[in-house]
Amino acid sequence: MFRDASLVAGKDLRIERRSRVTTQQIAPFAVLVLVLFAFALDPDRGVLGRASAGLFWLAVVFCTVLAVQRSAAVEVADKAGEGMRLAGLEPGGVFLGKAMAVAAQLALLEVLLGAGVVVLYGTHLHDPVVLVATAVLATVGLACAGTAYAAVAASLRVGNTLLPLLLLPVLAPVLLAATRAWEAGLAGVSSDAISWLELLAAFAVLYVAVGVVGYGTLQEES
Amino acid sequence: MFRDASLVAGKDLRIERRSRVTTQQIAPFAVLVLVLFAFALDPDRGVLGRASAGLFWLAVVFCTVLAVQRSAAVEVADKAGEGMRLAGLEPGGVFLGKAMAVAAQLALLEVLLGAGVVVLYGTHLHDPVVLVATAVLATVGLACAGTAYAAVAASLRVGNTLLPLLLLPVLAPVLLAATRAWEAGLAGVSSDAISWLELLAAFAVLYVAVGVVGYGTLQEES
Amino acid sequence: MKSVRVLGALAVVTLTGTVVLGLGLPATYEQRTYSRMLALHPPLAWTAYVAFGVTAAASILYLWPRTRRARFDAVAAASAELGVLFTGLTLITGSLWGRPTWGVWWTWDARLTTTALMFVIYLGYLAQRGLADTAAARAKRSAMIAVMAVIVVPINHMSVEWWRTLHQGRSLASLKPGSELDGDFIAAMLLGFLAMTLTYVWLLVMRTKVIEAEADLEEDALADAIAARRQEALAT
Amino acid sequence: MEPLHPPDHIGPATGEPVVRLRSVVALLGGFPALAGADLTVERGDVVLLRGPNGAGKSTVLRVCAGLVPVARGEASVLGVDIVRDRTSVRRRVAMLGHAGFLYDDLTVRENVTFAVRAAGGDVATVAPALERLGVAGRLATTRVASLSAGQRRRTSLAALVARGAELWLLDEPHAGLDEDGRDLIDGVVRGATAAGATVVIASHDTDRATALSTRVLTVAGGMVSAEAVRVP
Amino acid sequence: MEPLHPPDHIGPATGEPVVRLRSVVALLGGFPALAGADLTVERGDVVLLRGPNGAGKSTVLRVCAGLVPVARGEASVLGVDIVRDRTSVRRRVAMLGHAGFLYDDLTVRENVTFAVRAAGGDVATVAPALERLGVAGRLATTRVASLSAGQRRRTSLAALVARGAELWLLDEPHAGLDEDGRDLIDGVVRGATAAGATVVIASHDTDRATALSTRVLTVAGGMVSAEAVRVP
Ligand code: HEM
Ligand SMILES: Nc1ncnc2c1ncn2[C@@H]1O[C@H](COP(=O)(O)OP(=O)(O)OP(=O)(O)O)[C@@H](O)[C@H]1O
Ligand SMILES: Nc1ncnc2c1ncn2[C@@H]1O[C@H](COP(=O)(O)OP(=O)(O)OP(=O)(O)O)[C@@H](O)[C@H]1O
Ligand SMILES: [Mg+2]
Ligand SMILES: [Mg+2]
Repeated sequence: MFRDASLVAGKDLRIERRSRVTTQQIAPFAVLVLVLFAFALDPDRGVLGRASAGLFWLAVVFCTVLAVQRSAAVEVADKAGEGMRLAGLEPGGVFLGKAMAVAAQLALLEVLLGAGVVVLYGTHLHDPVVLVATAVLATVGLACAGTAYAAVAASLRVGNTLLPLLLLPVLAPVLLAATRAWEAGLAGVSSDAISWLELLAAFAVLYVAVGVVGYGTLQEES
Repeated sequence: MFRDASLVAGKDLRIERRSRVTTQQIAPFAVLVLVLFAFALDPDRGVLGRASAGLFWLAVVFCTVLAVQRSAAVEVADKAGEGMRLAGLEPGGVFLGKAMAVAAQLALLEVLLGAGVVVLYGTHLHDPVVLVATAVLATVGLACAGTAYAAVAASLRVGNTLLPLLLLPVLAPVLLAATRAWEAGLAGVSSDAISWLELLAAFAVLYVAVGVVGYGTLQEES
Repeated sequence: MKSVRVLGALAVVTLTGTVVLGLGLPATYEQRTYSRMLALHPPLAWTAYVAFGVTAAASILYLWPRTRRARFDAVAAASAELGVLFTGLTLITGSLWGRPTWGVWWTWDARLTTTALMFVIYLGYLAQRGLADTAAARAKRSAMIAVMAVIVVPINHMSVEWWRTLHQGRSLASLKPGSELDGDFIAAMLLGFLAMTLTYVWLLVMRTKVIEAEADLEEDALADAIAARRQEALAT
Repeated sequence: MEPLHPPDHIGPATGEPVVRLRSVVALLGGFPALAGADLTVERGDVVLLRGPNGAGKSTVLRVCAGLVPVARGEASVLGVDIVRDRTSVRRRVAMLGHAGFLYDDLTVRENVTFAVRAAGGDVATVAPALERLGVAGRLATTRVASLSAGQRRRTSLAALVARGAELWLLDEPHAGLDEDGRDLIDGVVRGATAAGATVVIASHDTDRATALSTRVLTVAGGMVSAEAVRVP
Repeated sequence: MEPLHPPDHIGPATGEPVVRLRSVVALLGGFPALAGADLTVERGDVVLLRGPNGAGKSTVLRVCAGLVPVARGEASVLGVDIVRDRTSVRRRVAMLGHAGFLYDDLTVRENVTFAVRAAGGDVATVAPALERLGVAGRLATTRVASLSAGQRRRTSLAALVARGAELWLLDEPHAGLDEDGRDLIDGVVRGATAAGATVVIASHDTDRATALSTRVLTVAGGMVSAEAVRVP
């Protein structure tokens, strides 16, 4: 399964490198989102300062949506995804691979956004340990939930389910936990972060598990 | 030209009705965005209340990106857009038609988001006249700028994800003006809104004009 | 060619002049020596405006079928690159100035934000120019984008009026005898503007030549490609 | 093979040709898909373009339809100089590409109706066209996404038949169609020429296409060369 | 037309058949694309499925590849009951569909390499396959997005040739290929059978395909019926 995963991840990342979507398009978009937030919430630094954790993660979530859309579109064109199924790749592996590729791109974007938050919102990144731990766990959660969501959205073309309605909000808890954990980290009270980190870890495990087990079904329905 | 426009608009709206992308993917996304904002900016209603205008329009802008991406994707599949060019439809008409279809969807989403803002952020929609006027002008501006840029993005291999980069900076001024106008409206000082409405009107006219004139060029190079 | 060298010389002279005059500026009470930025920062910003204006103009000339020349596309591209450069310098000098005066490197002031926006928009313009495509296609598409993008300039210029802001108002526009800016500040600012503009024009001319040279190289490459393609016929 | 001499010296030169390409170069992503192509098609001709994969057949058709810009050389279609203006000729041309120009989410009838109305045609022609291409009845109300390969192809053809044109550009019209589908194509082509239209076909199904055509040209290495003349 | 009697009474019944469909019903979006199809393919057979557009040929192949679930009836491929488990058989089957399963942003070589590694094949087989299908050289490093229709098809075939399989399902393999491309297909099929594989072809290019095949069956109205037996 992990062989398949690395194979698929490698393929997706190569496609991304080829089309330079992440570096040339999503990344500037990410920075832009920060700017727009700053716009939307008055130039009153008070808000920006307090909200910076939340805004950071919101930006990440929006990038997730874009990255995942792209990752799904790649498989729809010329039925490439069907080709992978025909090759007999393990669905779990395919899921992991695509999620890993998305996660890799998100990680890159988070570094960028982190820098952006520091420069634009004047946030000080206290307690890097907590922040990084949060980032890792949250990224896994987002990438997996997103990849699963993409599969559903793809299969939506055929059977008109209302699944997205149920599935999209799974991102919300991750966002909440990540935000709270970062707020704790930024405020320097790492102890508060622990419980949130545990929650994030739980989500990550859950979504990985659900994805690995359920992706086959989602795939076959499309 | 207007014959072509209504023809294309009808076609696009019918496709949306069929595929239910707006109702089943974008609408949930829109609501999610509001919810996420509520999460991200800790449930201290003060912030939410003050920022609600900005958040509303930010959500609208993100929906615009999605709606416009979809509207472009429809023409890419099976080279349908090429078919329209072969039919000799007036580019200006095609532009207006697609923009109208997007605007219609945005209007629908704005109603939804408006309700969301009231429910989630406890905003009171004072001075409906200003709010509606703003919404109308802003929607036209967003839809036109979006459609024009979608044509640009479609003409590049990396289509969809380049769109945000090109699109959002141009949308940002509209976002700003709309936000300020709504803030004025919500605050009940309609007089302040006037200048913003003028600005919005200017944007709308500009983007419509540029689109109608330039769409042919954009289309041809795809 | 000679004229270009003259241009370059003039640019250098005026630049040095600006520096001298700028350093010569008296240290004002509230700003101390930082007020000398006045000789640098506004001129940079205005030159950026000029550059983007030129890009838009050249683009319109390209789009108009009668006046369509490959050169206008080259000019548009070169001018946009320089505009981004000058905008970047504006941002840098601005925040260097902001640190001592406002106590922050950056703040969500309208002027600052719209400038940043201007920067991003034209980065986007250059990014899409980078994508592989046939010359004509790239030229037309870019021209369209340039025409649409240029509206950010007036927005930026008016932003200080439209939004209450920390940033200086449009003092020159509202300049009258005995206004708060005193004589040699204005002189320095104007000389600086002249210097920047000359530098800009000089760089523009040279950069345009380079871009056109690159285009010629592409032409030669095409000739070879055509020959190779014809060979395929013999193969079958 | 090298082009002997421009094919127009061979074909019957009666008045202004419908298609006239002179050493046309067309670039696709920088690659010279056409490297100096010469082609002359007279009114009423049925020209077959044959040649190896990647020779440039589709590109020739797409240039004639005004979809691909001409980088060098002269080109005129139906008397319009497509180097200067490649849009105004399109409404008079009916093109069947490798792609079908169909909207997956619309039904067969909706797709054909849209195509006809877009081309400014008369909607009354839709029903007969669907009938003729065997996509009436159940299929007429089926989403195109759920058609079989051949049924998709038939739908695209129905759109062309319904709108009609002065110049028909058919890129591998026989591909994916069953026997009577191919007979249908032949019927459509004959009908078109009978109505005074001109047809250019790119096809690998040489036997059928040759039987159909008045002239056979070979495309190779981005060039067109005369090969045989068949008196109809 | 009505199925006379299940084709397996005709074909040489040697041991466990490779494909065995018994009154299979397959639904596509609620529509019975297969309405009780019977098909038996013995090891080493080259079976040609012919029939009108929309008859169900592609669906038969997709069912055999485990892409379409069997709604009713019995079905086993390579000894695996695909009604229960339709995934495990896939790795042993090579399918060429109407779509090519290619990634536009990857080059020809990258696409083929990925396909081979995904199927657990040996990467050393890639280069020869590209060579054999004439997509080596310049094309090997060209993005698939910019290939011609036939070149795309050749790339998809190269992937299959490189990975190999016990059962080949070819949906209109000849479509879009030039003369020597079609000869290539014939070579591929002969090679496969020589290596002890079994082949099922759906095609409208009947002359060629018939010459190639040991049995010709007709698909119509979602049913398969025996038509002729050809002694190889
Ligand atoms: C990153 C921070 C800054 C940015 C992006 C910025 C940007 C600009 C721009 C775009 C202009 C041209 C205005 C126009 O005429 O349209 C300008 C002009 C000017 N800036 Fe800044 N600026 C920044 C910081 C500052 C600071 C800190 C000061 C001094 C306290 C300052 C003083 C001025 C002055 C005096 C002008 C000339 C205004 C006029 O006479 O029209 N700027 N700046
Ligand atoms: N963007 C591109 N970059 C490089 N080469 C390209 C690009 N686009 C097309 N080509 C090449 O140009 C040629 C296109 O030819 P065309 O599609 O007209 O072939 P064709 O004669 O229709 O072939 P087929 O019979 O396979 O349809 C092909 O050789 C293809 O490889
Ligand atoms: N979602 C669907 N809803 C309704 N009908 C469908 C759907 N999907 C497929 N069909 C029908 O099922 C049949 C599919 O047949 P299939 O694709 O196997 O045809 P085929 O024999 O391959 O035809 P061709 O020769 O054109 O490829 C077609 O008649 C098609 O109209
Ligand atoms: Mg072709
Ligand atoms: Mg089929």
